[in-house]
Amino acid sequence: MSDAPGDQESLSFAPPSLDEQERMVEALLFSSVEPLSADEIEKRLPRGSDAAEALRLLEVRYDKRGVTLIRVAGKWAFRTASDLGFLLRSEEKTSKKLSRAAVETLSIIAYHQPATRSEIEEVRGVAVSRGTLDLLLDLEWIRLGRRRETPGRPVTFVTTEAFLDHFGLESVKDLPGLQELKAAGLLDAQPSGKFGIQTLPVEDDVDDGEDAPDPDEPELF
Amino acid sequence: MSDAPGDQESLSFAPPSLDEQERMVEALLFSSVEPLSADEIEKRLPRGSDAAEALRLLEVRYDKRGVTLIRVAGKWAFRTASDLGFLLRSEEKTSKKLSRAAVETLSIIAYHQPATRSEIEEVRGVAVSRGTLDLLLDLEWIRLGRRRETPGRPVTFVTTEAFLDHFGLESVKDLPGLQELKAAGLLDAQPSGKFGIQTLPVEDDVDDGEDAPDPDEPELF
Amino acid sequence: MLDGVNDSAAEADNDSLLIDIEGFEGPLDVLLTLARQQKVDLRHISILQLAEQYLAFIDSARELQLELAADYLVTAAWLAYLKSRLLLPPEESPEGEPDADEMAKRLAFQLQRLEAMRKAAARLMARDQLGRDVFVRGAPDPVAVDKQTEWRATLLDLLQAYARTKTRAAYTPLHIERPKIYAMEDALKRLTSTLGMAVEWTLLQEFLPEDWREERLMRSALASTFAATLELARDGIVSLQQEENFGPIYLRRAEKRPS
Repeated sequence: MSDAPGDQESLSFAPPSLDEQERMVEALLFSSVEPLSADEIEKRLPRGSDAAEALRLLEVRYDKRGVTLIRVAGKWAFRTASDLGFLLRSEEKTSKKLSRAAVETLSIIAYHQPATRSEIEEVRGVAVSRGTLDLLLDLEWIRLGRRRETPGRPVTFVTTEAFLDHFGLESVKDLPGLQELKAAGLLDAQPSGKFGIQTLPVEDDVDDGEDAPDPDEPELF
Repeated sequence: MSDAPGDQESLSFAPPSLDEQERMVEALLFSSVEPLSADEIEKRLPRGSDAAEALRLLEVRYDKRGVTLIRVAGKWAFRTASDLGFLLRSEEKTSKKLSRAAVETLSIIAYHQPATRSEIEEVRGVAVSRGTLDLLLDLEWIRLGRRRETPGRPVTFVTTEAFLDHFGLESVKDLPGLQELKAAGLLDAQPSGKFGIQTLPVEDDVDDGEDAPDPDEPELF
Repeated sequence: MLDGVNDSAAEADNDSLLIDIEGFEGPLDVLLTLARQQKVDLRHISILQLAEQYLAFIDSARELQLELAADYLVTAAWLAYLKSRLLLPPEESPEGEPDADEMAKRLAFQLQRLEAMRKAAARLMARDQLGRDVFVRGAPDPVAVDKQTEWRATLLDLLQAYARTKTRAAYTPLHIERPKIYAMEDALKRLTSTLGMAVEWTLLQEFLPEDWREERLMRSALASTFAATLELARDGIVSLQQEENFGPIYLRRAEKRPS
């Protein structure tokens, strides 16, 4: 720390050796829980450093180690090797198991994004239950996208970086089976289901106290 | 993971290679919240493993790296190399949850912008403290908008780009309306229909009334 | 995990489906399970057979007097219609009605899509997940000294906050503020006690209490005071005088007191 090049010095000196840059990137990524982009890393390195090259070296160094350098959401992060998960599992509280509805809703959003509520319901054939979207928003796996410029301007949902991080995906293009689904036309936006099974708006059990149905309620999503 | 040695199997099999043990220790120490003693590590490894030897190998491997394996109080932990501490300076942030008053104030500004202080108070039903607005201004989530051309020419508040960034919104128009919040289960109680929103002053230009909804309004209620 | 009904149930007869009706997520889910019983690729599914399977399923549910949600019955009606249309030679299909083949194709597509999304969901969940298979650094370095407070708030916090304020507003009891009224009793009392000074004709307004002379309150005070003077005039205690309609009203103490 005492002999570390400060910002000012680094202006007047040559950048550190590539080996030294690799150490720096290693330290930065080890200390960060969030993935960092090459740009973010380069900003933290002394002037003239080449983060991309240092990352490449580091990736090789950690290949097949107990901790590996991976790319998620276009950024870099150290994560434990997935084959060692069994050793570490007790370390963390096991995450709550998602309901079938939540898993399906998440997948539909991931593969069809941006997806409106009624599109999710159209695929599943049932109303999206209360709290499902809430849960996914709470996990920060989905967020609001642009409103769809169709009548009613419905809100859309898209997946987040945290989603990619959680499932170890570099981008949504790397979702498993995405290409096959696309090729099979199963992700095509079909005209609304006037010829198919319609989703009935399901009464929310929480709204029991209401005498008359709210005319504004159905299908705003 | 499926082929990971379980406790029972490992009784009847040879322990993993020393190289593999080193990987395991690496992953354990990386993911551990606390430093671990050699004994604690050995308990987590498959039977017959030699934690002390694996730690010795790991110590050599990380010698002079950006991250080093150190002993604190007889336990082991990874730490950033001491000469690289300067890199991590800005990493340290204490994170505090925004107060309820601040989140509510922010949400009202987001939905009703431009909003004057008295409009915010009207919606919240309580006075807005100077500190709350200061904090939001300080965070650069809100800024001053045009003065309202009404008596007193009160200042208005609007949200910023940084606000959109932080909350992962494409635009404020993508915020869901009241009915949509309700449909998503975010609204716990049922507002009493159309009369629920008439607490805003009549002259408030944001509150158009429900009978003539403006399709470009961010609110759908 | 994604299959509410496992394969063995799907291979069993309709009765076992009934037992599991709680496990279904709507008619489309039932249809997908039934379609799997045909043991063909979903692309080659017989929609006519599927419609019959579904109608049989609904019938036996009715026989068992199971309560079926409305959407199950709506789908049954729709499939019965589809079935009749599929059985009709195409040239006899009524003008202006949707083509039965189109409807069948559309349903087949919905089933394929649902199945595809379920498989995709299973593959997604089978990936190495953070905190389950893959772990982050447990103790990020405590090296730094820069203290910076980062204020945390998520979009969900924001939405809930807004929903909360709106809900709270909706539930605020409506207080209709009662306008301040100057009671006639008060006017009578005041007039009686100050009448002694009214030897000469005095403008009615002079009798209003000081703190009621403000614009907003005066109407009430004036009306009550006027009503009180009428009362007193009837009793012969005061005399009133007004020279023209809407003109000023004067009063003074009556000369003769009633016996």
